[in-house]
Amino acid sequence: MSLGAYLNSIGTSAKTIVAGMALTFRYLIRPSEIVTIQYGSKNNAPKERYVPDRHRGIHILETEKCIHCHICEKACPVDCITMDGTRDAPFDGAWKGDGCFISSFTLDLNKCIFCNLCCEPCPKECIHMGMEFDAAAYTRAHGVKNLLTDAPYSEADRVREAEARQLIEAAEAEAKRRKDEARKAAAAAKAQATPAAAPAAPGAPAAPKPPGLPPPPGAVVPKPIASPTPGMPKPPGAAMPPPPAPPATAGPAMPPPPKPMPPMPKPPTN
Amino acid sequence: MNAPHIPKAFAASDVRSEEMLLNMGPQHPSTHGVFRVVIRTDGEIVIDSESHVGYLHRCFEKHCESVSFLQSVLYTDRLDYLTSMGNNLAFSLGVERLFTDLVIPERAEHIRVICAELNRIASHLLAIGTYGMDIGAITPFLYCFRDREKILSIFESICGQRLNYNYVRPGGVAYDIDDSMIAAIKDFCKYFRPKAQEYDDLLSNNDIFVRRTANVGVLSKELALSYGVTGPCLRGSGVKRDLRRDLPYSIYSRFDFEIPVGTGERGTLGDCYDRYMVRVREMIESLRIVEQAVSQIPDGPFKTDQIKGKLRPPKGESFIRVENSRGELGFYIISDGKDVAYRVKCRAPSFHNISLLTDISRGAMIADMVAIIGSLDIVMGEVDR
Amino acid sequence: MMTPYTLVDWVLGDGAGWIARFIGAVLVWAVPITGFVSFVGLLSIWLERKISAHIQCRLGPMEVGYHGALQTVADGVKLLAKEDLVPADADRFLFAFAPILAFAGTVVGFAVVPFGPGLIVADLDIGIFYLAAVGSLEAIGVIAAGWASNNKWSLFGSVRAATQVVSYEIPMGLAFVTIAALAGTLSMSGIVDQQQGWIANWFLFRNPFTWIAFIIYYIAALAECKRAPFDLPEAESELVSGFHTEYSGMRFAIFFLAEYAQMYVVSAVAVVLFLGGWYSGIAPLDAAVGTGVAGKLVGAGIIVTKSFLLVCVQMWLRWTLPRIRLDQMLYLCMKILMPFGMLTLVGSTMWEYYFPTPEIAKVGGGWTGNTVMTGVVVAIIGTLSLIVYVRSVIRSTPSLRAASNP
Amino acid sequence: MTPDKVHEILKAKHAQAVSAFDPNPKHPSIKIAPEFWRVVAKTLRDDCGLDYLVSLTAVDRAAELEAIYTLEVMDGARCPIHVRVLVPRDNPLIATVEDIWRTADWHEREAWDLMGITFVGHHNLVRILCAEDWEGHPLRKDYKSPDTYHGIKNNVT
Repeated sequence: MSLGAYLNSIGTSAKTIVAGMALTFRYLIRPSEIVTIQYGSKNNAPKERYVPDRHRGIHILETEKCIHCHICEKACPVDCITMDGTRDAPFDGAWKGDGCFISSFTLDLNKCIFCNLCCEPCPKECIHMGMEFDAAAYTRAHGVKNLLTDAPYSEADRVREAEARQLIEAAEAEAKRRKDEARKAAAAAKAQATPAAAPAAPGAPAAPKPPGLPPPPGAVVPKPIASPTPGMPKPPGAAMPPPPAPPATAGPAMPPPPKPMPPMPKPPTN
Repeated sequence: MNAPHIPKAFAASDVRSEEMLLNMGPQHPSTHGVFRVVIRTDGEIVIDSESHVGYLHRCFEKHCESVSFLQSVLYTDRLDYLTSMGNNLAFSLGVERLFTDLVIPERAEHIRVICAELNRIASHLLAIGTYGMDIGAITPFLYCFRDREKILSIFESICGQRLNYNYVRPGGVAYDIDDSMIAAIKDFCKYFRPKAQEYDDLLSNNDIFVRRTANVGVLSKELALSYGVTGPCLRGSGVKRDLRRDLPYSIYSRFDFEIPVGTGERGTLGDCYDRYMVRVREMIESLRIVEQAVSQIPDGPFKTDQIKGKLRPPKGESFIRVENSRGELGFYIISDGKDVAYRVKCRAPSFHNISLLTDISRGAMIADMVAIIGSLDIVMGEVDR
Repeated sequence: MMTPYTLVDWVLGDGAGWIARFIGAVLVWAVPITGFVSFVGLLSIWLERKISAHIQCRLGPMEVGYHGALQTVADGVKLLAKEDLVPADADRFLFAFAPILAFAGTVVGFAVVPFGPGLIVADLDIGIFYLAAVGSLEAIGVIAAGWASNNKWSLFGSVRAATQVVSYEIPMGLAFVTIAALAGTLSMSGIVDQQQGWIANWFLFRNPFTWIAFIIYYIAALAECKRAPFDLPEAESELVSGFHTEYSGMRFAIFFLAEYAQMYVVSAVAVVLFLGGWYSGIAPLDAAVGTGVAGKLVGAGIIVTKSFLLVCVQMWLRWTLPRIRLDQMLYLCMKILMPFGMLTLVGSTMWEYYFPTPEIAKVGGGWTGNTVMTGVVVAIIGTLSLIVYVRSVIRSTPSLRAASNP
Repeated sequence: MTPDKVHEILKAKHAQAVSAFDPNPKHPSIKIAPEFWRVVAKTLRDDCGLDYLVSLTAVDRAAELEAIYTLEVMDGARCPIHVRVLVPRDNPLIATVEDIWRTADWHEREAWDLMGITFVGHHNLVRILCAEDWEGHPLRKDYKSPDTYHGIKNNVT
């Protein structure tokens, strides 16, 4: 190796190392480049923020629409769906379907590969992939979900959370606007430097509040929705017991009694 | 014949006292999966090595004989789980080839190309990132994952999953893409081009990286040909072979792109650096294809209406290969007219690429061994099937 | 110079005998040094996490304490609670002893590292020599750990550590000798004292060759700490984790702590040798704080800050660069650093002979003609490297690169 | 190298070896008698220039086992040709071609492992994907998966 090549190789090394270090240094001093999403932190946003509409999470079953046709069961490549029911008279603990009674509808999440093949052939479009992605369980038995009772996340939840998100966003925007206004008012007050402007400044945040805007950030909790949206499935709730057997007089066409909504969307932390 | 096999070169009695048998894998940070190499070393020098695969064998081919064609598609996701779109595409093309007159809508073809190329970028990003990690640079790995994340987010909005897409199906694709997704893809193209320079600064031009990879693991053209190596590994040896141009499937013949080949720019032709650089350059070419496809995507149906009800290809055999990010992925599909395949054989590129490890790792150091395995860029899901 | 210099002297007075001084040193220093090592560990692990995270567009630890500041404490508690695993057929005694050896080998380095004017455990006359002697003690712990683990990968790690020691020690020694030749003393505080006054009196700026000496020392120090790009003994992608593959729980934590303490030691030594020690580089400021308690505290703050800045540079390097190979490591140390180290030694002493530093500069008198000349040379080198850098930037644009690199 | 040309060459050199030819442009295939396979393979590589063994597919055809070698020219026109070699199920012996195409090494091991075709002359014909002590050849149609393997129960029926 000639002396020139020797020195040149040292120069190349130094140069390229400096180039790399310049790049990493640029990132080091630019916190705006940080891409981390702090899932599960205290100021957590609803799950809607993390997953798109087509997300294939844990299934949701709209029991009222289900006709107990076993097509999803057959479509499943890993046999994780098992269902049972009857078209005859209602029996104790049965869930009301469309012209049938479902006694069980379980989903083995230990096997499920979230391929969406069960949802596609459904003639009534009553089984969907939901938004829930926390499928962790302590035992294998816990991984088996009863879609009739254990639905972790239903369509109604989804609507509620979408609304909650809107409320939060609106509240954030409102808070920001108020902050700006307060700052402006403060600046104005300072500029005038007279006590006459003083009442305007504290009044500023409250006065221009337009009607219909959500409550301030302290009260972002969305109000319970009075009634389920039509077509929305039964409200969920892991702790909710199966509905009592319909009274004998009720015909097969009678919808299940509306349940009161849980007052709040579930906190999306685990 | 079923007795445990110990090749003669690796019998303990044959190992000289200054040599050492070293078991690299199945659990090792740099074997890219459960891959095991038994290395006979003299100090740090690799004298001989023997590869053991099969730790991830899960009978993909047997599965396909018991589930329908549509259900088989999602098992292909799990072959090369970093290029699932390409696997779906290959299998779908193979099934479609069994039909005599199946017309795939234009929109579906464009979506397929976009997805396959985006997935190639994602896969190469991961290959480059993990390669940097093998060499010891951790930061490029995270930059690559940052950019790959954007592609995965696009895929998630298109088909709902980040890794196992089950999106390209025989007859078209599973769901249509809408304007917001097209906008996201366009945004990504704009975003990604300048980022490629960062990888050059951090890795490609870095002298330590060059010295670690140039002249290491030289894969000569002859050896590559005789082992049936394909993809970036073959192109790194200077062979300009790419099925997208040579045997165009789908609508690849309409797009304008280059095929980068290794030139031995920093060392010998066919060394690790060449294979690495082929991947870096291919990402840009894939980006060009994506840009062209996105700009000319037509309206129309996203899947053919010729397939109704159950997917029952006619009796026959078909063999299809597509240029996946690791090489030519082939499917030999034999149908006997039922909705379940009679036999499916998967010709996996990584299976070929890793089979020559013994030949190119002789005389390397252990640190080079890591660099060689990384530059071959294997995915064990595909090797073991 | 003959004023009570160390804290022990300050406490015991000047007339104490050596036994009293020894016991006094142990009593006075044991607790603060242990505390300081822990503090260094906590702070630098947190720094490492945050720097790596921000370089990599991440946030890093955010949950425990302010921006994860107490994450290391939580991890320490976790490591304490972990099962103490000893592999089958391991050399149990050596396996348990190796972390202690490595830790002790690092901590003895603190004996001659000053924390401020007079704040030094033992102001040995042979301070640098002592450092060079004990600096590699940690490697013995590492080698013992790899050997005792009964694991081939660990053995590779320890053998690599041994190889590394013989390669980086020589350039490092040459850098030491360069400074010792300039300073005329091996004593740490003696060396620092020659750098008082303006920033130009730092040995880094004393003549152009000391720049090279500084770079050589810093590279060798990286190797001594087993930091990337020289983390060969623990190369996690090659040797799994090298010598500490089999270690878990508190023993692993001790290795970890030793590594970070070592990083601080080498950085502090770099500060002492090249970067003015506890002097701020602004003569009036140093004069203003004096040499009393306030002066000691300010000096301690300055030297610790400077050292941590160098530690940060080590981290910055680590998160940028790939790892080099063993033979390249030997090549670098033996064929690049060593010749340049010799060149530096000869050049620096010749420079000192032909452009002697005036006595006035040696006691912090201010700017001198020598300094100006050094400045000119440095400016020329800086401009040249800037030109080279700009050229490389132009080269690295794809279109131009393609044109120039057929 | 078109399939027709390959067929011509083979017909000229090994007339009795070629037992069937299907020039279907989508899926050209040539059937070779197993006893001639090795010499035919040499001709295919040397005379026809088919230097790239794309894939080796083993198929269970009820009475027979079939090995389908998909061949191609690596550095030229792309047109894979499928060469079929059928061997009786009770004595499936095919000459190895691992020294002709080195790809065949692992592929023949795979075909032996999963389908049970013995490649005579292979230097290292051991299981590659299944465990070394696995019994049976899983891809055969009459394969029954074992109930237990090293004490691990197979609860998938």
